[in-house]
Amino acid sequence: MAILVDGETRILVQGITGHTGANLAARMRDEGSPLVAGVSPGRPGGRMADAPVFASCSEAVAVTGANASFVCVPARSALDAVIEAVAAGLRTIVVYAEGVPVHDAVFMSAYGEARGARILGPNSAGCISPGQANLSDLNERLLVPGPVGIVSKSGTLTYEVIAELNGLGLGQSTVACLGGDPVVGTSHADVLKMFDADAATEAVVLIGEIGGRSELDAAEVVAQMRKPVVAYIAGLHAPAGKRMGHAGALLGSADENVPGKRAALAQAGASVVPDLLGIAEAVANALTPPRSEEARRTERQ
Amino acid sequence: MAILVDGETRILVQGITGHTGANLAARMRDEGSPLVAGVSPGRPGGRMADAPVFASCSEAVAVTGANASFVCVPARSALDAVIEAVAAGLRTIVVYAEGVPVHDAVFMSAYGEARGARILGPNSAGCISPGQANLSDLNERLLVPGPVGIVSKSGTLTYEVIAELNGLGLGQSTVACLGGDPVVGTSHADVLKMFDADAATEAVVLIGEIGGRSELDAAEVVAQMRKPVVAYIAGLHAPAGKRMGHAGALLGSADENVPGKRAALAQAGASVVPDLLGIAEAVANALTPPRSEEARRTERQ
Amino acid sequence: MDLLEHQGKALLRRYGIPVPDGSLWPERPNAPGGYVVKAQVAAGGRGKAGGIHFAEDSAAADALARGLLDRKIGGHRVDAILIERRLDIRREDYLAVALDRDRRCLTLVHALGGGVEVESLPPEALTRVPVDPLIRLRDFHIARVLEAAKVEGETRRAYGEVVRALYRLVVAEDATLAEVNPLALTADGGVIAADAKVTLDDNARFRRDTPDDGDAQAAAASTLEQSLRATGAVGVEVDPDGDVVAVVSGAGLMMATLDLLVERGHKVRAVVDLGGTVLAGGEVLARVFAAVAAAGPRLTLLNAFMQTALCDEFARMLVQAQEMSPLRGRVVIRLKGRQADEGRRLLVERGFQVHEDLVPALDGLADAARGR
Amino acid sequence: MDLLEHQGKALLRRYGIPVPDGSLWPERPNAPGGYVVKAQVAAGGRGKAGGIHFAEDSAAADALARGLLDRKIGGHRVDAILIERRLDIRREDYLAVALDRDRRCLTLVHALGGGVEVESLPPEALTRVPVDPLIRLRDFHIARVLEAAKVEGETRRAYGEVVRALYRLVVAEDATLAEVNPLALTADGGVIAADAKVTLDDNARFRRDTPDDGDAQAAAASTLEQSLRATGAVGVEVDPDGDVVAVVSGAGLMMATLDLLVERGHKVRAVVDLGGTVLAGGEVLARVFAAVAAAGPRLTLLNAFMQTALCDEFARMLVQAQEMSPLRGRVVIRLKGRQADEGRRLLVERGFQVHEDLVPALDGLADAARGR
Repeated sequence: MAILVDGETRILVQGITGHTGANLAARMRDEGSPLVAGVSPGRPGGRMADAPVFASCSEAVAVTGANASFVCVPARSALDAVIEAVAAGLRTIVVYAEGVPVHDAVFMSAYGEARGARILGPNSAGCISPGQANLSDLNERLLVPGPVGIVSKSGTLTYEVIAELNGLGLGQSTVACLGGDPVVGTSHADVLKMFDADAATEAVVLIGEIGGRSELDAAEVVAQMRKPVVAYIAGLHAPAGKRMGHAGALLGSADENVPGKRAALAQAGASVVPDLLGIAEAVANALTPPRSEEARRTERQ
Repeated sequence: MAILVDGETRILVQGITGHTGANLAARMRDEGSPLVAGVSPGRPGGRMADAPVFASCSEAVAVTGANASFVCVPARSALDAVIEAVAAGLRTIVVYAEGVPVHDAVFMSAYGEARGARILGPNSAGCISPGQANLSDLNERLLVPGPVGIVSKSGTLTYEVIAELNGLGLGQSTVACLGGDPVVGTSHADVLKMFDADAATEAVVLIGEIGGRSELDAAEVVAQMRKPVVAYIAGLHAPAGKRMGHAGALLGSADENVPGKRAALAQAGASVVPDLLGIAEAVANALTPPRSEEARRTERQ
Repeated sequence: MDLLEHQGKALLRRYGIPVPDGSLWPERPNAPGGYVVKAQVAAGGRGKAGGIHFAEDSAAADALARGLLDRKIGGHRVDAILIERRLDIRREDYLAVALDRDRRCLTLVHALGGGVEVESLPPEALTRVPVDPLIRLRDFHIARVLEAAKVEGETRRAYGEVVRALYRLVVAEDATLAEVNPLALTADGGVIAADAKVTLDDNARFRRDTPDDGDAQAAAASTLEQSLRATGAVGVEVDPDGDVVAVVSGAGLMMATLDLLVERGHKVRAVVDLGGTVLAGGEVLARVFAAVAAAGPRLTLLNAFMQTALCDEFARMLVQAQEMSPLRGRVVIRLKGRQADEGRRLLVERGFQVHEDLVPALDGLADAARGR
Repeated sequence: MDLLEHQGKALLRRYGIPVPDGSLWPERPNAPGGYVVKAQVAAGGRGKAGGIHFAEDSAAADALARGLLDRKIGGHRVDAILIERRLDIRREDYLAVALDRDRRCLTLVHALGGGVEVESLPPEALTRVPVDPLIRLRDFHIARVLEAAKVEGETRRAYGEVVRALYRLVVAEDATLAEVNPLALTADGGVIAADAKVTLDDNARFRRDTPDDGDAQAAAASTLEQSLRATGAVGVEVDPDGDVVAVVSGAGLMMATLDLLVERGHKVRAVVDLGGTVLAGGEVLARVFAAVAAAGPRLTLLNAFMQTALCDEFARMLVQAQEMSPLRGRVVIRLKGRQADEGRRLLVERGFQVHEDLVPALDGLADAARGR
């Protein structure tokens, strides 16, 4: 059934009358994604991308049954927008804005957790279950439905992995982008647990990077998982003390570097690949049952 | 296994160096209840009722594994004490204080809910699973282990019901007192759901009173329950506009009166008794399988 | 504690909410456009009961005020009258910040068309905006009220400030209700609280800097209730013509006992919850007895089922109290709980009618009522 | 943004935290007991690196300050010197309020014995008190620090106020770290911040009333990084001796590309994340190119995999940028994504070496590096 977004998802775009919001809403409509409403406190009424535009999230939820929100407002408005979304009962919330103050990220994460909402971001590209719902800025046409779950901080890096997977005929169940900021609402570990419980996912690709403990915490989950995990950690050669594009990608304490994270994941049983280009093959190997491997060897003899 | 408190419960008394706290702790020790720690920010160190006294809940939890707290501090300190207990990871928290400001009750309820702690009170007599753990001011010697769960606002009224049940040989799984204040952390409905899922409980006594919607919300749960519920609502003849001893027992809107609550519960399938004295017999009837009723009729013939 | 209108408006003003110019009679504001004369009683439906009048000039206002003084409105004696400048009202709304005990949060409540009892409005006419205590009031909550109020421009801004200030008042003053009914939109664009009903939480008295005016509440309580409150027990007057008083060891049991008595045909004068006084000694209990005795019941039922206090000690307190301040009429005692056997023995020795269980005690009371 | 010590202490003082009397040289406080002379650089281990000195009198302090000026301490040039009154320190603690990104909360951090790098302390020497953002700082959080600090009486009260003020500062100023190391307990019972390291969240600049001093940060950034920041792209200098620059269409891909290049034996001068500039037009891209060209790389890899922007439009921008501000040396382009076929065609027409996939592009770069 996929995770985070699926056939039951009904999408609301907060900030739908802004430039980015309008573009994304139009793309959702064109892709056939389940966009049901927009919110624009300043310009309610009317329609955008065929969806009605409301003054508040609670009104949008009451009228349209929206249950997921793509928050597409300026960074300084993100906290209020997310709190409103959580309070209105939206369950999956993507915070697209870059440059959100970290204290705001802290509070929205705590509040979402308290009220049972799942927040991706800030600075998240969103999540997508191809063929079901696209709550992301990824281009759905690039994805193929299939058995591989992907969890990553970054959206752009994910494209590369998706293309490689597609090349080997391996489609995706859900792609979840956590966001590149130091504090984000959802960790790798959270998503791994969801993938492990998801009937549509057979293997998981974990893409990590330097900075923070998200991948180290994820290792503890990997050790408990029934499904194979292929992991890649970016930033082995990142210079110390510099932010690598992501506000969160800053080399910190020793075990938060690439070797530390690789070691923890490998020890937990993940198949750790040294570079981006080996991911798809490692997934293919993980999905090939050892028995048929034997069988093929027998055939070759 | 009982609800709220059971064989796994490890009790902490907050305010153990106060008069009431010291008395209750001594009684817990004498009864063999699982008291493991006390907290007294002003007078840490030493022991009370054989339990070590700590400066903070988190220290007490770290050292003793306490998981339930009896909060026995003055009303004006109750909010901070409960927040500390929740933040320290205590899961079942009884707020014994009377006279807690209602805004404080609102915040502690919200925070407990957000962090997965179950709060009884303010102004709650607590909860007890006889033979397992006593997190209440009820006298354990009066109770007998058995199959009947009791949920009530008041402790004193509960004594009457327990005595009547004991008279018919019907022991108790857990007795939960919600507290007599207008805003309390746990509702009748919450406890009914727990009883319905509890293997040790075969029938439930719901004692309600005028004021508030807790019993009306409970009726919706009763309709979904597999176990029989016997309900009694106090305050049929309470004069309008007067608080009946409990701050929360104030006749409000029309369906919050006794006939409204009785009707809702009866419609949901509860056996509603008109007065206190009929409760035990109704429980006995509910626990007698209809088939053996027939059998007895046959015998009589 | 329910504040009177003029007290509530003084509080609103402190939080920046516009209220009409006004003062307590015999003072008067300057009001060329006429006056409103309002009896200050804590009763609903004051207008219908003749408590609110309009006057064209100050002489008429004075005459109306004089006529109201000492009258009874809704069962309350009028001893203060508020004289206000009359507003040029274009529209009236209902606005309140109220504690929702069941959802455990404060809720903004709004309706178009105020001035009537909010309970009389159909539910769909009300906009209810619950405010999660974890996030407190945010702009989006206010925006929902403003959408419902259909206000624009400067009026929208002023209206929003009233909502914000009313919420702030409720939080800072520990109020359980702050109701403005009606909130007046005046011809000159003002948003003014034309009435105010504020209820403060007595439990939060210790942290409120507003001095408390206990008079209003005391006035609402009957003499029996007042004198019992001084002892630490809680009394509830039920029927002034009743002849039975029930004194009970707990709030829940008190309610249940009242129901049992009425259902058995007794006319109940009052019920009393002893609460913590069961531990406070014979002298305190004697004061409870004195208060009950002053109400002159023909029959008294003492219903105690105690597990925290000891029944034998309580029996000794009862004996002492009965000596210090004897209850007149017949007294039936039900005593059960810890060390109750010894307690009942002590009481029987002193000639009380004592039972262990409730049903025989009720039967004994019925016999006593029939004069047996 | 990391504040310098004297900026941090000015902020602490605003929140009521005691700091030693001090001023920027050549000003001096009145200090009969002697001086501390401290180089103002944003580097750790200043003391060991010779950035902190003690002086008995003002003449000695002046001499030391003059000696420090313009020296390099921990790679930073000293252009400000703080002169403080020397404290009579009885004990030194470590105290900080720090953002814990993984637990998503602020955390109070305390250790007995400050003055050393906190990372060098064993974990059990640290008391960490996480503060749930839903409840913010409460007395019980502070009490846990005070228990760890083992302070009593007036010192306990003053210590508690420092903890409270430091937390307030972090929240109100949107700081991610406020570290006092050491917090000095003086012989006369004072609790004084002897050092201060404050990091402010740049994203919250819009709501901070403290004026921002961007100089410190700019000084830490290299010229290439500075000039790229002005374009909206993000550059990261890797190895000053490197001869390859990678320009990439996203932060994650930039990191991964750097790893691929280094693992294949390239010496990388810098990597650049184009970020939003891929949508900003040829002129902006030309400015990115100009900044890269100024760094004089022998080889440039342009790695773009784009799904939001269109590859053919991006190709046109590239062509325009290359005309306006040509990249010197060899350029290898990888272009994939929406309308990439057309994009690659346009670039090939202009003579660029273009690939669709990353592996051939990397091979092409390797060939170019070998001069093929």
